[in-house]
Amino acid sequence: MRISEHPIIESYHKGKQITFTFDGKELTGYEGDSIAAALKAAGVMVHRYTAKQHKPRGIFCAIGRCTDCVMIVNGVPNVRTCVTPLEAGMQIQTQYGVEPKKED
Amino acid sequence: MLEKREADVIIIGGGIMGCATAYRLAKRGVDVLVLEKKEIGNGGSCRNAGGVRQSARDPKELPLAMYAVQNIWPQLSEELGVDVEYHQGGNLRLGLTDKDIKVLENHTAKSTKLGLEVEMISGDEARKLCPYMSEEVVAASWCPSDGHANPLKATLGFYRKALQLGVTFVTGVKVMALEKVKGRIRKVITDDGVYEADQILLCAGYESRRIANTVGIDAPVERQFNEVLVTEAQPKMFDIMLGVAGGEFYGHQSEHGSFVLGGNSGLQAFTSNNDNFVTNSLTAPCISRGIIKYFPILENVKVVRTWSGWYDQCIDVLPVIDNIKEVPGLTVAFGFSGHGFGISPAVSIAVSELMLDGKSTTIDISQLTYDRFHAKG
Amino acid sequence: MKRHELIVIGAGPAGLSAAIEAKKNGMDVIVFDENQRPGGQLFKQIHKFFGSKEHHAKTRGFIIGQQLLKEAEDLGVRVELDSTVMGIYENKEVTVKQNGEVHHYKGDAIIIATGAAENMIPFKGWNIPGVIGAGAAQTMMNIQGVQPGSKILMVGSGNVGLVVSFQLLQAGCEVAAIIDAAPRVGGYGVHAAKLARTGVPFYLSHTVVEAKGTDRVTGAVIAQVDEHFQPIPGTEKELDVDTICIAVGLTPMSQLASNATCDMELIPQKGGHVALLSEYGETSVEGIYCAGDVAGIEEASSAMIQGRSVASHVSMKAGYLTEDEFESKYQGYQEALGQLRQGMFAPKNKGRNDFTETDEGYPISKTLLAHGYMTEEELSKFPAASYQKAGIHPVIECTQNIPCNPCQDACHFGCIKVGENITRLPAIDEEKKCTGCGLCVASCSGQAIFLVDETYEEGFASVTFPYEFLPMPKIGDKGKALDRQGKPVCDAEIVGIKKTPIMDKTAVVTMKVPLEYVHAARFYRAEV
Amino acid sequence: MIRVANPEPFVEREDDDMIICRCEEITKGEIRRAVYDGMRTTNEVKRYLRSGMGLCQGQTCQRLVQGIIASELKVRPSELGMIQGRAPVRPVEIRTFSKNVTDVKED
Repeated sequence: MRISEHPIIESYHKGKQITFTFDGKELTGYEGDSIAAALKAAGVMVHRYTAKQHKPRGIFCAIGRCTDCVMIVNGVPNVRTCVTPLEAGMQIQTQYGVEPKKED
Repeated sequence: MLEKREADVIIIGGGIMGCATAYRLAKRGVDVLVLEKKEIGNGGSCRNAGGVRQSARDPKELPLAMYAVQNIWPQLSEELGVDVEYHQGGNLRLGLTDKDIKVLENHTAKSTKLGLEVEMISGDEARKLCPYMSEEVVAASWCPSDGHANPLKATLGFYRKALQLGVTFVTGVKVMALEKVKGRIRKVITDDGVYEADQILLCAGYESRRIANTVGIDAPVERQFNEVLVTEAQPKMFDIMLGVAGGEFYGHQSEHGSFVLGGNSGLQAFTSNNDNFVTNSLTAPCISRGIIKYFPILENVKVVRTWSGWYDQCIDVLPVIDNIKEVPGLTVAFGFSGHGFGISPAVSIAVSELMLDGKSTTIDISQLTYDRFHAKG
Repeated sequence: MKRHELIVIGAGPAGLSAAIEAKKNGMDVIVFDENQRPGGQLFKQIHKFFGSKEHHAKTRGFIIGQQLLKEAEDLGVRVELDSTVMGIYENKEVTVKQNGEVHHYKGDAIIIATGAAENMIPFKGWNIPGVIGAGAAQTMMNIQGVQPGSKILMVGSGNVGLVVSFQLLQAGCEVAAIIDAAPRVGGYGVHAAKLARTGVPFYLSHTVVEAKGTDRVTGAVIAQVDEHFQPIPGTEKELDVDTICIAVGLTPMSQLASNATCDMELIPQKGGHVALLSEYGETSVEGIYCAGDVAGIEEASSAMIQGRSVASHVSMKAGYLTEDEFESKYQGYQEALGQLRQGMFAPKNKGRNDFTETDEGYPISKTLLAHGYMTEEELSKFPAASYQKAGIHPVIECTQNIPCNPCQDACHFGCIKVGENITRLPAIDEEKKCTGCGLCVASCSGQAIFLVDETYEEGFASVTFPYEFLPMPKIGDKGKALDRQGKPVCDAEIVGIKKTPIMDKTAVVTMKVPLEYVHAARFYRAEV
Repeated sequence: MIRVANPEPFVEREDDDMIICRCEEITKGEIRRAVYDGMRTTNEVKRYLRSGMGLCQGQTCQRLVQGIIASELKVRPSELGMIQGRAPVRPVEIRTFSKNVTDVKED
């Protein structure tokens, strides 16, 4: 959930509202969001499923170190969503191993 | 505290040659002690791109390569109990220019003469085998029985198996000199005291020459510096081992999905701090440009690390594998010149036979003797 | 190749301070930072810092960040953002990823100021989405404006765990519990106390054994540990949380130093692998230095001084300072660092837990260490905490030797004294008058100063306390007064609110409580 | 350091399936087993298992892996050596690497 008012922080340096897609679904976020923050605000927890054990992973360090939050962004896998700024029209997909979900 | 100072055989060098030979000797009941300066496999054994290749080899060492591919690699994972990630996906050596084609044709002709199945194919045929290649590739040599494996797991797999068979390893010990006793090799002088054995195998990569010199043995071997870059994992694209006639890069996609690609900038050997395995800032860019030329599809793939290592380059780019007659009891196996990994399982058989039977009967290594070096003209 | 006299890697507190110092001395300096905004982790720190006035005490971290940035900008320090240093090569060559290219730079000197990364502890289910680092929680709530979760278990009671827990409350989240495997609260007692009085429970000698859930955390199982930190079967307790936040310390992010072939060593007191440094912060590779957390985990205030100290050495070597000028600067910085490195929380005392009394000889509260708050009995041993006099007067519940003294300057009448040694406990000068202005209350970074008036009204006393939450109470509001462990003790009515710019968003709230609860009531909760 | 095979059988533990290296999904049990199999340093375990060789290059797990090796071998983690920091310290695209600028541009 987004924080609407805060006792200490006056503003979060957000730009205008923009739309992007997550697994084909249209979602909204703000300029100035990281991809991870926009997804978190939209309630998305699972960023990817691991290669070996197929286990879900999401945000962990949120500063670009741990690489757990990687997803497929505009077709490119392993993009660290916590340090990649959200852009209008971005196509974001859950990552399975290092690929998008295979069509059944 | 456990201590062992004496054995039937002391092996100097805990790389893949040392570990694999220790395993072979132990299998034949020999009491073996391996001395290693740093960690197991810290030299070229863990610092190579994993090629298991017969094509483009000098005919003199081709028997080792062919024996390894035909008789050892396919079963090695099972034999060691460690998945060495061997893939026999073939080897493509790519050419962009007429000059490249000449180089490829030359190697192909030589290898074919020795019975290796290798052929020249067109750029389009190559792209059929590996559809990710750029249109610039005009020709290639193709050896379907070549492949690649994981050098880290193979080295440590041999080490583990040797341990299980009773071999003792001592790491963190630097060999300073060898000494003879009554005309035979006997003592290994180290920074941790003296070790003794009836027979000694010297397989310490580029350090071998320094150690051999202490008993008056020399071979024209120099160390060469090389660099490799490793990418993030990618979806499985191909199993083929790659090389290019122009030498810009070589490597493969590993079982893990990452690409392991070596190459050089021509400058890497001149960094002065190479003992610390420092890479040159210009090498990875150089390899990257090479990759993009041949595989533009990889341009968005991220490099996660670069590493470097030495190999022991012999004057004729071939190893020295021999019993040293001048120093009875001393056997050497070094000078692998950057392509030792693929033949290492076969070398270990040849060396173990040299040491226990006096000669290598299974594989012909008669062209790799210590006394083969002569002045030009 | 592009060459600069000094390349600084990292635009956090240490790096920016180093660049400022070097630039002031006349050097040609460039700073690279991989992030889009400078300031390192400072911009996530919305709490007021400890230290002395010279160390920016009682200033919030992000404001210190703004001040540092402005200082750097005014001096014309070149800070290149979105510029990831990829490697350090021979002859102090640095490769930097900028605009989709690799740029090669050379520095006559390099200061590595890359900061730290968080430690993690593994437990069953620690990979499930919803288990996050404390730094991640800060990034989400304080930078991105998104709640990291709604009900949170905080693992770790060091200063990071405590500060982030408080920030979670400020962001509107619920902190279900703070746990620590150690038997004592690791961070400052005052940080713990300000959480305890809101009702957050502390479980010391507890560890998290499992995160429940499949696609997201749906609960946490904690258990008590024995003296070997092993969970004791049968003590498991399940907490209803959706987020588990890990705050178990930091590790120096020293990969670049290792990459540059500096001699490294694992030094537990410094938090992990660090380059071996000379007294001036130089590594084994001549001209390559480390400053800030990468040199050993401390905190931002010392990182800023270290940055300046190291840069003054670089400036001297480059001929911009004479040896004498350097010596005098260096001594000044060392003294400042010395001040911060005193007391029971000094880096040299890391891992020690055998302090039983303060420097002044007062017994340290066992309840504070075990539960995060102090009993009235324990507070009675501290003169400033049990101070009584007719009319309004301060009560200072600061009971550990922490390097901090803003309270001393806050009172214009000189009522509060810390003295030269900033880790001394504040003392109240009974001769001096208290006007009840509340500046001391707002100035205390630990929120440990209260104003008490036992003679407020017949049968009633007033208690004034710092308040940094929303919604802000209004005069006339009625609710419950909470004690130091967050338990409602009596009815309370809000009778005063002060919010002035100098208080910097710490509201000073006064509530009226029945006289008999004057020593118990320390916080307020609105009736709902 | 002298190394011989461990004569005792490998003993499994209840928490062996816990992931330690998050990138490469290497478990505590695999690390313990690698030590049992003869791996004695951080680097050897890394080479044998790929722990610390994933996308984050060991930034999260190095300490944890060392802790497990140290407790198996009953030594201090500082005796196990460390993973060499290698360029690039963050993942960098091949395309980016291919465009390297060494000349001096006027600012």
